[in-house]
Amino acid sequence: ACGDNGGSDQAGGSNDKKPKIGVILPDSKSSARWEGADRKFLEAAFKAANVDYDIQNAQGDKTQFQTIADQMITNGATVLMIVNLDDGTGKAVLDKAKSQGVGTIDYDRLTLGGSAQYYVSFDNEAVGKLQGEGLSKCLTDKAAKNPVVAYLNGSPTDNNATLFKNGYDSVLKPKFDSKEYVKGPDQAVPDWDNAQAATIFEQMLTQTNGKIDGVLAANDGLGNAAISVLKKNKLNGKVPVTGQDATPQGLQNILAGDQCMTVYKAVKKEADAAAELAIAVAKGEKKDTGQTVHDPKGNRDVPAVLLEPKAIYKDNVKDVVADGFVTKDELCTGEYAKLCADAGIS
Amino acid sequence: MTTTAVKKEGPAAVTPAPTVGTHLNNYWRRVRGGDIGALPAVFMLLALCVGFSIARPSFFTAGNFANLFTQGAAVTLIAMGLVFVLLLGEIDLSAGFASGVCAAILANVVTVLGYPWYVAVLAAIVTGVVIGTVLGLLVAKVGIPSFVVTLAGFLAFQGVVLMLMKSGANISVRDDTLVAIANRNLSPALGWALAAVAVAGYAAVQLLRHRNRAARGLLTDPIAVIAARIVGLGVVLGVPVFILNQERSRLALISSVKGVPIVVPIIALLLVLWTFVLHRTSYGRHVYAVGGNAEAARRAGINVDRIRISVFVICSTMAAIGGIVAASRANSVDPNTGGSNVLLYAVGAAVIGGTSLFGGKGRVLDAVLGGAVVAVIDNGMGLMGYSSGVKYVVTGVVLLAAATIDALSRRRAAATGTR
Amino acid sequence: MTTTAVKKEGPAAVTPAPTVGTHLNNYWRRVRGGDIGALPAVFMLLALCVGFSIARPSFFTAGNFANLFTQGAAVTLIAMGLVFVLLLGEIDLSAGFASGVCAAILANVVTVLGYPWYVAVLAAIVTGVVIGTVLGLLVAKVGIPSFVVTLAGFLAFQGVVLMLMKSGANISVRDDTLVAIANRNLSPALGWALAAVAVAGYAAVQLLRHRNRAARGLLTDPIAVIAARIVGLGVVLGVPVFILNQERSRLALISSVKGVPIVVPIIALLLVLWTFVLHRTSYGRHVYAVGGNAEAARRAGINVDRIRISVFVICSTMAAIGGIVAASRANSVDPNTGGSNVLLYAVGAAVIGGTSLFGGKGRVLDAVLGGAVVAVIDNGMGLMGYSSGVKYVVTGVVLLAAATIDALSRRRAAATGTR
Amino acid sequence: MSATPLLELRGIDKSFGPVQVLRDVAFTAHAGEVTALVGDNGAGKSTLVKCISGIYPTDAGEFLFDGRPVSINSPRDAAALGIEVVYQDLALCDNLDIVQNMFLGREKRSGIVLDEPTMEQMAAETLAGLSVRTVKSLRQHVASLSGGQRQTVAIAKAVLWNSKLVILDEPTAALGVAQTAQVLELVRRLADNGLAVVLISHNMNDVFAVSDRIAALYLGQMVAQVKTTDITHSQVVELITAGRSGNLGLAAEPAANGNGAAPADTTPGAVR
Amino acid sequence: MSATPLLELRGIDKSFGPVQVLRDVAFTAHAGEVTALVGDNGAGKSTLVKCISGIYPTDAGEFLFDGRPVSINSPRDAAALGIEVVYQDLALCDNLDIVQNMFLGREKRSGIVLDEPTMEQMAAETLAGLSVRTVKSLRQHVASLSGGQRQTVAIAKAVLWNSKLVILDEPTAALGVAQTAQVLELVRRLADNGLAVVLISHNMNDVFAVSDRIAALYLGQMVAQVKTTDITHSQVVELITAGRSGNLGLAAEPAANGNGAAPADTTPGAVR
Ligand SMILES: Nc1ncnc2c1ncn2[C@@H]1O[C@H](COP(=O)(O)OP(=O)(O)OP(=O)(O)O)[C@@H](O)[C@H]1O
Ligand SMILES: Nc1ncnc2c1ncn2[C@@H]1O[C@H](COP(=O)(O)OP(=O)(O)OP(=O)(O)O)[C@@H](O)[C@H]1O
Ligand SMILES: [Mg+2]
Ligand SMILES: [Mg+2]
Repeated sequence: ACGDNGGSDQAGGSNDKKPKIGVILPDSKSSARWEGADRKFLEAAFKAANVDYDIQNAQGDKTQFQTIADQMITNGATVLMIVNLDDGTGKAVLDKAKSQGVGTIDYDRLTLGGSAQYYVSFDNEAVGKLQGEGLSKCLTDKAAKNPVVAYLNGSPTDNNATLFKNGYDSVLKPKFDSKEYVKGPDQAVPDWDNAQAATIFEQMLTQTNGKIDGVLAANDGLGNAAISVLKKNKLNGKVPVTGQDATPQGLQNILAGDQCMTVYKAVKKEADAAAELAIAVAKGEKKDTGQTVHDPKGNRDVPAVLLEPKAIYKDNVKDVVADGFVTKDELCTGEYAKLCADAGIS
Repeated sequence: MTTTAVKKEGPAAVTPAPTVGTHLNNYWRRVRGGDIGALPAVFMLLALCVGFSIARPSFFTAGNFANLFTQGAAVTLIAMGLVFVLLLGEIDLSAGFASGVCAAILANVVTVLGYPWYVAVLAAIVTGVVIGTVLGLLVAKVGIPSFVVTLAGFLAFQGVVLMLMKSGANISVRDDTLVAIANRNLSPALGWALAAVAVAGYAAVQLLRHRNRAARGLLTDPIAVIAARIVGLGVVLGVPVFILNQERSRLALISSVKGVPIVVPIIALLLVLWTFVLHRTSYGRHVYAVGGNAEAARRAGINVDRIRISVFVICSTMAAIGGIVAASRANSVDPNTGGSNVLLYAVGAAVIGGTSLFGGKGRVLDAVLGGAVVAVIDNGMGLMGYSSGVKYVVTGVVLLAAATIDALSRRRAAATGTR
Repeated sequence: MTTTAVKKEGPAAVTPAPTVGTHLNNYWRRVRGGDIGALPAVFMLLALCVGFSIARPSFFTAGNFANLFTQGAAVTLIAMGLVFVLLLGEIDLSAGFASGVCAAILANVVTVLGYPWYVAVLAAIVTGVVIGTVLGLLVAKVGIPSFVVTLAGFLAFQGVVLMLMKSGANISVRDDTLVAIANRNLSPALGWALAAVAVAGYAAVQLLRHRNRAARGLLTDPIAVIAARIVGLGVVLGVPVFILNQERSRLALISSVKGVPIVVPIIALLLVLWTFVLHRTSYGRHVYAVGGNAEAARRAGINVDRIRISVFVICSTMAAIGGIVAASRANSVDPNTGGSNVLLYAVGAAVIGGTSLFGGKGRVLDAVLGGAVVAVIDNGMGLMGYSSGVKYVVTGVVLLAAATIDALSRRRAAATGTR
Repeated sequence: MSATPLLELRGIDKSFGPVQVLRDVAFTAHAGEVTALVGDNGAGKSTLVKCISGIYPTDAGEFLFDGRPVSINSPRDAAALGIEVVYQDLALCDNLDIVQNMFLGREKRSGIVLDEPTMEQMAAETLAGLSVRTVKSLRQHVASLSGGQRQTVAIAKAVLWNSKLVILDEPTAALGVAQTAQVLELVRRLADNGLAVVLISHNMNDVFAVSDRIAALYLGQMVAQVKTTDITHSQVVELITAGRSGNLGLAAEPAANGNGAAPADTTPGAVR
Repeated sequence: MSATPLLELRGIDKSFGPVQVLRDVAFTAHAGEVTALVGDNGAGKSTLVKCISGIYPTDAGEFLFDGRPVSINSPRDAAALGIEVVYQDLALCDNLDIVQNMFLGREKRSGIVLDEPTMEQMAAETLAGLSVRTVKSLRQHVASLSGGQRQTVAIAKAVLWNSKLVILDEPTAALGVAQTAQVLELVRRLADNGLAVVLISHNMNDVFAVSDRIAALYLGQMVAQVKTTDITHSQVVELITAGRSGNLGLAAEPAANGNGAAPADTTPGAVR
């Protein structure tokens, strides 16, 4: 597969061979979206455009990530679309791809200092902001006075978790400073592990003698862990909990009133946009995205497609179903059938 | 060679039963000589509890005490199964994800397919048995080192969980019975009743044994010592039941939370069951024999392969039970169930309790005590409110400190030559 | 007892040097008898390579071959250090994160503090030595089981990395020399030169040994066999150098990529060094002795504690080197460096290569061969394009299949009683 | 004494990798007799025993037990035939106590529960019959026993069962004066009770004191199997050390080389 | 024979947990003499040896070496004093070969590299002197050796060094006729070369054949240490089995109880 240097003159502007797009997803555990949604939608888009593709998952392992990139280049990929695990490996992979004349796209996460030709993403800090705003809305709804807010952050080794936290901190910190809210325990959950999250939250509750009035959980899985502990203490529904990813479980918790909100990222839109760009790059076309994002480390403006995440409360759960992100079958099982009907999901 | 005729000695004299005094004296000499059984682990636990109580008074509350049990339950259950594998000098790296697979099966059967809880539990346990059989066959019959077999299992089961989860999404477990296991409590009266039954049963066994041995003229422990043991067990069971029967709800008027968590009698029952199997049946004897000297066991006519397979079956089955408890506690199963630190914590629990990685030495009680140490550390650290990095470091240091207490108290054993 | 006078035998007859024929014959009988050294691991590797080449032709390209080395380098280096610990029947669970800590130190020194690369490398290695010393002291002097000590290390170092990373953000490594280690290649000429030096050195050692033994009238291998060995090494080194010296860039005109990756001679050098230490120095002899029978070693006057400490130092130092290579390959260090599967893969590499977890049996070469097996599986699986779940499962199954080849080819050993 | 031997081996070969340890060994043991198996260190006595008890597979050869051909593939097969062995490398489980070791693999039970009192009683009686006086407690781990005490436990373990053939590989090596006497007496008693006993020993006095037949191994070959009354002390020593004595044993070196494997060119004794 | 003994022990006590194995033991070994240490199984002979060689710490008692008080806390201390021991539980590394075991802890080197040829040569010579004829190769792992071969390796290992005191704990237990003779000859030769030799054996013929003095242990107490010429065979057997013989050994039971530890109430011999 290697060694064909049939007159390519420009990086990205590849040969007359059929385009082949390699996609590296980051992991399968931090969020259900990668394997559950992105893979599905990307596959659909590539199939529709009738291009070759190869989608792999690095399982949160940087070494794997680089290995996969090597393998894709070996396998003759003409475009590499990566969700980096960190800037270092991301840059190493992008640089290597560039030197081999392979087109590059940063998907969902911008590799700072990297050399990707395009960037397609949801803004992770914006996700965090929505969570922060959602929690304060729910606390206001509950008319809580000086509520104690606990943080259940994502994995300490996951840079996205840091970005989410920056987002919700930017909303909540001013309220802590103004003494409107009281800052409670603030802990990260290793590996986004739900079982550990339950223990950690249980200890937060013990530590504060049960005085937690709102939980900022970084995703639906962590949220569900917190809810399971609240249930055990018969506090569920009384303490608002946030989430992310609009998983069926999270949406069910919202319908049941145990969770106050989640953040829905229309992955299909992101995937479609990315696929479209990738196909264009593979064919050597230039696309105008109309937007750029500044990379402070590499000091350059990267052409970008940016999508908006959306906060989901009980009243707009139906939007997620309408989008086809979650099917009614998945969501409205058993006891939830009635709740679904109440929420106007048909 | 002189074959001087030496008169044959009569059958061994049966020495008279020792008094309470000599019994205590002997015990004390054994302890000083380093033969100290569960003492170091108990010391460790006490030291940890005192330390945390001082650092965070909220550690020392009925509510936290109850939390401890449910937090440590899954790891303890997996560790109990691992003890069997470790007794043979083998290792099962896949136990963590095996519990994840079983939990995923449980969740699929009960939530996705909608069967009743007992079908799901059965399916999970059968899965565990099958996994254990496959691992055991590969180790015993094909002859691959257990580290490699279970490393392959560790990888494969991780994938199976992901596939069963339809690539990453959690599956909720909302069945009331299942959720109750790790989240509800026995009624206070039932708690007392169970404790009473346990003490009575223990007393009956002890007295029967005493009568039996005395009738044959064998050495027996003085009856006063037996009585003391029974009373001791009463205290060991009674105090926790009493504490757990306290009200621990924040909103006692609206909703009451009290009683012994349901997992506690489950763990206790399994502890008694497996201890019985290991110490009172020939199967258990053979497990120790194979672990101590597999060649000697083979020469004694023990079917070593069968023993080897069986311990993997027990281990994976206990992992299945651990997975069920984990699913119950989290009200859901995610692709990380049984992953992350679960395996290392479970093996660590067994080793901290005193089980050897080289085989032949260990008890199921070790897993429970070691599991308690791990749970206390986790629980206590959760109250300290450190940032992630610091928390990891302090956890490591506390674990080390606890292990040092243990090592130093076992020191004497080496010094006196009794190993 | 009859003390019949029996005439004293003369000193043992020195049997004449065997011919090439008897040598080959003996070798074949040894192989049939199950004493097969590195053969199973080599079989495994071949089977894997053939399998993957059939499934994905792109597996069998110069570019992929080069990738293989850099992909497996860090795990192999850590595994090489672990062999020492395993030889003593100990375990080092912290090796993975120890490499992370050392890498983090490296990155901090070179990027954050801005010192030159050699200062950073030195700092990383010194960190490794310190870590190893502390672990070793805790195991040997305090007497805590190594599983518990290094489990504590596993936790603590994870935290240390996080703290060194200022919680979550990663640190880039952009120093040219450091980046070169895992990302650049030797010039083709240099590659050939190094291979030639290695073969010449080997020949010199072999011939010297032969002369020395022959001069004393001791049994020697026939000179033809020695010549065959030297030629064999020449082929084993020459073929990869030849392949790696092929152009493997897709844009050869713009940027040429060829030559032996720089990590390869590093690994080769360390392999030779540690093999020499284990097999040609009394220190190495003592490591095997302590691993085989610690009590016998103690009675022979070996300072067992010192040996025990030293292997942990070696292990952590090799982990530091592994960490440096990992940092170089990733161009950065993040809080997960040395985490996830690194440790299990490294231990697995050693065990797959043939090192025993019970001590006394193993070679540094095992780590390299086992590391190659792990790297080939990873590399090959990367070409297959499975989804996450399936990939985990297939990886596990392939690992198992490879291990089965190994187990079956070792089968005979057990059957003939030579274990 | 019955005409058909209880155990008969024919043409046993056994190699460990390149080293052939037993070549074409024939051996018989009769019920009611003590057969002494003698030979120099490394002659192959223990290897032969381990072949009989199913620990090692043989490369070639036949086993006849009670006249019927049998195949013994594991110690369990041997035990099923009624063969009990005391191995030279005792093979006790160091992590178990004396009683547990003695009953290993054949625990007494009542229901599924181990019947400890019965086992303890039986163990105490058997050990007392072997002059064991210094064992502090039957519940002591065997790891803490003295060399002679360990050996006594291994012997007691083997004689506790109703077997047909008892093989003892150097059973008295570590025993004291009184204990040795007891064991020899026991060996005689077992044979008198109709069992076949095979005794391996380097002590010629013991051999002549209790054995009915003597079989001599020399460098893996069976050089003679004769009645004890037909041979003298010094002849046995000669057989052991040189492989021949008068007209017994291997054919003389220069004379008959038609023997096939003349010792001169098969001697594996060279120390490299 | 020098007046000050090379090794003198006084008042050695040693317990394992609740069990006292040695009580108030005194023992001397003189240069140029073979001292036989005898005693029943479990009397405490091996324990005494392990106390001397630093394997077990003692609870009480003094060590004098060459008249100077010394403290021996580890086998290394013992080796530094010039004490070499052949242990009853041989303690060889099964994963090493014969040469490696024989030179363990004192490898010959040239520079930092092991000098294998020299070691192999020295080992071959020493073993040949011990009548080892069946060892196939010096590069064989000791795990694959026969019982007698293992024992020979252990003995060869101990006599390879220039030491002052050699202790042999039942060195001939597993040896054949010829090998036993060689070892006894070696023992005598060592003593004649001016070394102090301590020989533990259950074989009275061997003891009387080579020893100059006999020390008898009975249930952990030293009951007599006398010249071999001053005692008879049967007296020694009596000392071993009963702790007394005529006016030697423990005071008679009913008579003098002032002895402190009369055997009647200290006997730990009851089998529980
Ligand atoms: N597993 C093995 N591998 C290789 N060689 C072996 C093995 N076991 C035994 N041997 C060799 O076979 C020969 C016979 O050993 P065996 O143990 O049968 O001797 P033996 O007659 O019992 O001697 P001893 O009187 O010393 O106990 C010896 O030379 C020994 O080195
Ligand atoms: N580690 C130990 N723990 C407890 N008891 C022990 C230990 N080692 C030895 N003993 C006991 O001490 C006593 C003396 O043992 P020792 O090995 O010294 O006897 P010995 O005189 O060498 O006997 P033998 O002639 O059988 O070798 C025995 O009763 C033995 O059971
Ligand atoms: Mg033998
Ligand atoms: Mg002894």
